[in-house]
Amino acid sequence: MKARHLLLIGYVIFLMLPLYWLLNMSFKTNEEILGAFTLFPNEFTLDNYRVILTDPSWYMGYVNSIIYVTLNTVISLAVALPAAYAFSRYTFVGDKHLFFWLLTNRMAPPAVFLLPFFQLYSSIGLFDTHIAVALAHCLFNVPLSVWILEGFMSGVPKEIDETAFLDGYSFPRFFLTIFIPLIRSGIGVTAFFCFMFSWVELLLARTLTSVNAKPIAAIMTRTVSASGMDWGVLAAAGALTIVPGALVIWFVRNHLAKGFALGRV
Amino acid sequence: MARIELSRLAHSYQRRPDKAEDFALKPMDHVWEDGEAYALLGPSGCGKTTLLNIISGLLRPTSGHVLFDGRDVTDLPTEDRNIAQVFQFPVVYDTMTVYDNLAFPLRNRKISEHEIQNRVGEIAEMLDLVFCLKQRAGTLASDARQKISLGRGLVRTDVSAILFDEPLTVIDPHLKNSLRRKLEEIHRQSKLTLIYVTHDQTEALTFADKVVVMHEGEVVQVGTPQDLVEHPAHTFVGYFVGSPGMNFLSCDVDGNFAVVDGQRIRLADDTPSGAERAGDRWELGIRPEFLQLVFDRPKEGLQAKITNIEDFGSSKIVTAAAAGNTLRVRLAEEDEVRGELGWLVFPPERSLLYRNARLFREPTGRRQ
Amino acid sequence: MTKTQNNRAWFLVLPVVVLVAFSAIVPLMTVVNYSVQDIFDIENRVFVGSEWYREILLDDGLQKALLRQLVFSFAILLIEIPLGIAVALAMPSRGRWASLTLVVLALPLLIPWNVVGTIWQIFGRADIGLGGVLVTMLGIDYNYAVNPFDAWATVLVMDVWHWTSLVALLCFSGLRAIPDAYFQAARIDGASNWAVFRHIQLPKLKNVLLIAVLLRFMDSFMIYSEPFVLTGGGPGNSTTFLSQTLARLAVGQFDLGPAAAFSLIYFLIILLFCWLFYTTMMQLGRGPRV
Amino acid sequence: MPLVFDNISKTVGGEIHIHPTDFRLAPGSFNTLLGRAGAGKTTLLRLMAGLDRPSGGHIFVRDRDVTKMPVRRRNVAMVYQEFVNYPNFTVFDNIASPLKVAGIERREIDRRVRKVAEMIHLEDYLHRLPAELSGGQQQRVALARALVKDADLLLLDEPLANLDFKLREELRLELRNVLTRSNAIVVYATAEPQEALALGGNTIIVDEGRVLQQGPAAGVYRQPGSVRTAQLVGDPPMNVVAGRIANAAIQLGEGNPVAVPEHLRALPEGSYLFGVRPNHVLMKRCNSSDIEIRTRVDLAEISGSETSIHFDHGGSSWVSRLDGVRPLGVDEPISVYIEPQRVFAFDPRGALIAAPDQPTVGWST
Repeated sequence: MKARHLLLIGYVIFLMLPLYWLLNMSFKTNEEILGAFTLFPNEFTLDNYRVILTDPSWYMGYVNSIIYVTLNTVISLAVALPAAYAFSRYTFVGDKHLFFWLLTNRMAPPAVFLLPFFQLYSSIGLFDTHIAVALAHCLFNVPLSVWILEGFMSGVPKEIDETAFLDGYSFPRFFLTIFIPLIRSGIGVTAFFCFMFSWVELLLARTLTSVNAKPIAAIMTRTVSASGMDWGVLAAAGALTIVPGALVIWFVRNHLAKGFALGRV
Repeated sequence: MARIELSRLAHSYQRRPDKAEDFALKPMDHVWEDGEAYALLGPSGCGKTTLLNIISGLLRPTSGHVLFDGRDVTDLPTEDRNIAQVFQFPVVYDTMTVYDNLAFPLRNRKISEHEIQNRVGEIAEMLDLVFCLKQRAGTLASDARQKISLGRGLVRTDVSAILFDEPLTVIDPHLKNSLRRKLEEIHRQSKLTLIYVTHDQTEALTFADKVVVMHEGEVVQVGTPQDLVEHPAHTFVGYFVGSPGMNFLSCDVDGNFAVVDGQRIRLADDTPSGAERAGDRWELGIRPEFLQLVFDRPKEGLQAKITNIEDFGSSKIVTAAAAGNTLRVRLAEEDEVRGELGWLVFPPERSLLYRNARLFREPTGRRQ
Repeated sequence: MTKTQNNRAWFLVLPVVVLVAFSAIVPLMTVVNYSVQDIFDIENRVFVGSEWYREILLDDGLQKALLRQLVFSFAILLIEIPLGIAVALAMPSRGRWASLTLVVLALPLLIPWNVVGTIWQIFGRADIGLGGVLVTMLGIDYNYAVNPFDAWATVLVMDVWHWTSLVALLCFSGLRAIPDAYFQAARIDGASNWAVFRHIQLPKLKNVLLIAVLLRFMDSFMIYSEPFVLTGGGPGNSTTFLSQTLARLAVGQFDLGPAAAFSLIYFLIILLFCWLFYTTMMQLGRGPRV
Repeated sequence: MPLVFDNISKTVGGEIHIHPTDFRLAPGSFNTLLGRAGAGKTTLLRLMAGLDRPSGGHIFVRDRDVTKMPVRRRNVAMVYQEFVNYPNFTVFDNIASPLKVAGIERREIDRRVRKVAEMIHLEDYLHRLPAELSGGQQQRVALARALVKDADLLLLDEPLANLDFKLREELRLELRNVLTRSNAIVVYATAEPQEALALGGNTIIVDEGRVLQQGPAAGVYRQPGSVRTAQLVGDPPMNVVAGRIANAAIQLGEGNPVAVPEHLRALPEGSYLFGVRPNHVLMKRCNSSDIEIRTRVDLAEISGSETSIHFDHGGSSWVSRLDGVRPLGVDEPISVYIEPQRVFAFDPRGALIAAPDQPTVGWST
């Protein structure tokens, strides 16, 4: 068993080193970063974080990102839940093709949609709004949500639906009071995936926003090209973007494995 | 071939078991003779699967020892105990052909390909698998796959025992009998020790020479199917084996008679005329198929009011109330129920006396 | 799960169809529309048929970018799939350690793609980056900003760091679904660890491996942010992949026709490869239920 | 308020699951659907409940055509083979669910739930979750929920099939008392002939999507309309073999010809299919006129109270049902004897011609 643990520990170290280096940077002044190569910050400073948390042009980035990510997650779930139920319980004309078409959307490169999204959202006056990014991210989050939820829903026996209808439940009442609570873990995992893929995306988010809804990811890439880059602040900004992700993982950690197999296992 | 012995074996799933209920397996001593076919029979949750996993080595017992032919194997892992196991659902390597499945244990033991060939051929012949040796195991029906799983144990020459964990549960009903017949043939030819776990009494009694009945973590009887039916050593065995189960009436004891509500009922001659100890619970047990129902007043019998008749076509089960107890009698197809009142007659040699749920008999050498 | 035939189910599916149509079909139609026209401005456009397509396919720069992308994606698959399986096999399957490893492994997947680029941008510098320092200590003169191969290798290592966890977690959940009886039977048959892997774990992993290969291929084929932040596509064009080329064409020089044609070709290539992966892996025996 | 099936049929994907059939279930009657797995029992139940729509024909309840009515508005209750309960509700809420949906007043719900819970011995489990209960208890919860709403139609789809052997025996008795007391039409589907016979009531024999025969259980057992019904209604099934009546003698398969018994004398000479119940195939000769068959033991199936000796006769597998424990070895040579007056006669196509005269069933409660 020795080799097994060695590989795992080696891999975890490989994962943690760059993150440690980012954190290490975020607590150093710019001078120290460029000056000496130190494994641990000599003059430990929280200035970088203070800069980000006080300057609206920085922290608004986080706020905007969280807004459109949450919007996207809510929309994706609201739309995917009934559809996944239909795929899980019924066969209907064109269901196979529709399911496959949804998957092909997941395969569509965001770059392909840069141009049309830009024009579409500008033409309907949605450019630089949170809803624009949320809707754009539905391109890949909705298919994924349908796929995961359908997997979880197929775990619930059809006889439970029938027993509810026999008891006199109407479909909406059954769906809300009985069915949704039964797939709570599925909804949690789907929310995790929607959050994940929407929070990390840069291309669409940057293209569809300019000022009001500019995400943190876009703000960070802009400062990169400015001369005299302040590494410390950049590192701090990067570190802060990991916090929401870590929180979400912690909440869904027990259902993570099942979710990763897209509910299939 | 192995003589499996359990000495003061006990097991609990809790870290610090103290009360009796904490024990999934209460302390027991037991011997499985070499070459015998045993059934481990009991309701779900009685500890039979725990016992099987301890014998196979998947579970380490909290206390006590497991010996194979006198050698203590308690700490030996499963692979070194030379046992084979057939699981509840067929476990086969789907991507391999049937031949490779059967050859797999031998190849792992680095046995020459030539010897593997005739060994596998021999077993395939025995299990009627010759026709599908070249097919992928995953494509076969569940009964064929269960035979493959059995075959992987039989091909090995060093196997000491084969353990079966309710193997016929997923097999379709009409295929069950052919598999049962195959198991019986295997037992006759292979002289291996076989231990077969099941909750189904027909399965147990059909398969085994000796049936080990378990109840709440305890072995309550070890005996031939005949023993279990005619001399159940514990009221649970009387109830569990046979359908419907044995009737029990609480009673007092007077010499060679059981007294039920004032009625004296003669008992089997080998019932010891032990003095009644106060505080003991005495019960009279008789099977519905041995109990007789007559409609003209017999010399000795219990008056009974008939409450229900279930007509099974080939036989009838009559439920009657007598002296505050509910009893059931099995009547043949031709017997008639003439009227609502009748008398229950207890043939002495079939009326068994139980003290605190254990059969009270002249000790015949086997302590139950 | 026997499903009942019921076309009224379309009402349940309608919201998804409308939303995804709005965010996929409408834009795709505009792309197709542009790809066959020469557009000066909104008023006058000229139908040019397949001219842009021919131009794109013959464009030497784009062919090189496609080649770089294919080499990159296949390198990704060759490294990340086996490594992911190995890590999944090494992970503890039950108890507290299992969920802790899960969280640690899932962390890189939650970092915004540009921040991944920034992390490696810092980490890989020979002067102020821990990684750069370690590599130079090994005697390799390494500078991803100048040396094309170093840049390409760094982007590769970065992607392995970023995405292998996804493969590991998929395989982990696949392994956990294998009933214990299979491992007990293998132990009783005296199977070696390799035999257990080859005959029990691998066949049972086929379904999740297909998902892993498809996801990893798609995402690596569309990679944009990480190399863009790390090397800006340089030095030269060594790390300029298809997405970046398209983005430069579509948003940068603003000539709509070629950009639209390129977009469609790009999308079709991905569909083709995904279909190839799907059918080949299905041939290896029972495929997953789609 | 009878339930009437008028020319009901069901085809799924071109495959006929239920051939056009009519039958009528009397109000408050207790019916059992007996048939092998896959015979169409579940499909019939689902059609009665309205969970599936028939491909043809109409269903009437209280002379009203309910074919198109959604299951929600039909007053039907069903118990599945798998113990189906709402996993996230307590036992009390599970049982109360149909009443709550019907908007019945809280105190009334409480009263009715407790009444049914007592009847099914669930009174001290009301605040548990189904997952904490044993299989038998979970099925009781499902049954309680079906009973509490006093539906017009109460359907049970092999409710005991997934339970332990002994538990099944006990629950069957309990079920019988509970179900016969309810004034709904009860339809109890089972694959076990013993269960159909034990529960009694109107037995409907179902085979490959067709209703073969209908009538009181013991009656169908004694007067099976065809070979198929005879095999379905007995456990183990009736033994059948080709044979003929010639020059005043009857010969069953490989058995020796004997004098034609009284109840078959009227039959013309010719070839027939003869049937013998397993418990009429004996191991000892009763009198000289018995038919004797020499054969070998295929398997001795011991069930505790009885032993079924399987053997080959004329190419088909026959069974002799004996009392007690008879551990005969595999392939042991044996002779079995049949009293001619126990023989059923069927025409070559399988329709019943003559059945042995019936011993009186006796005084029924």
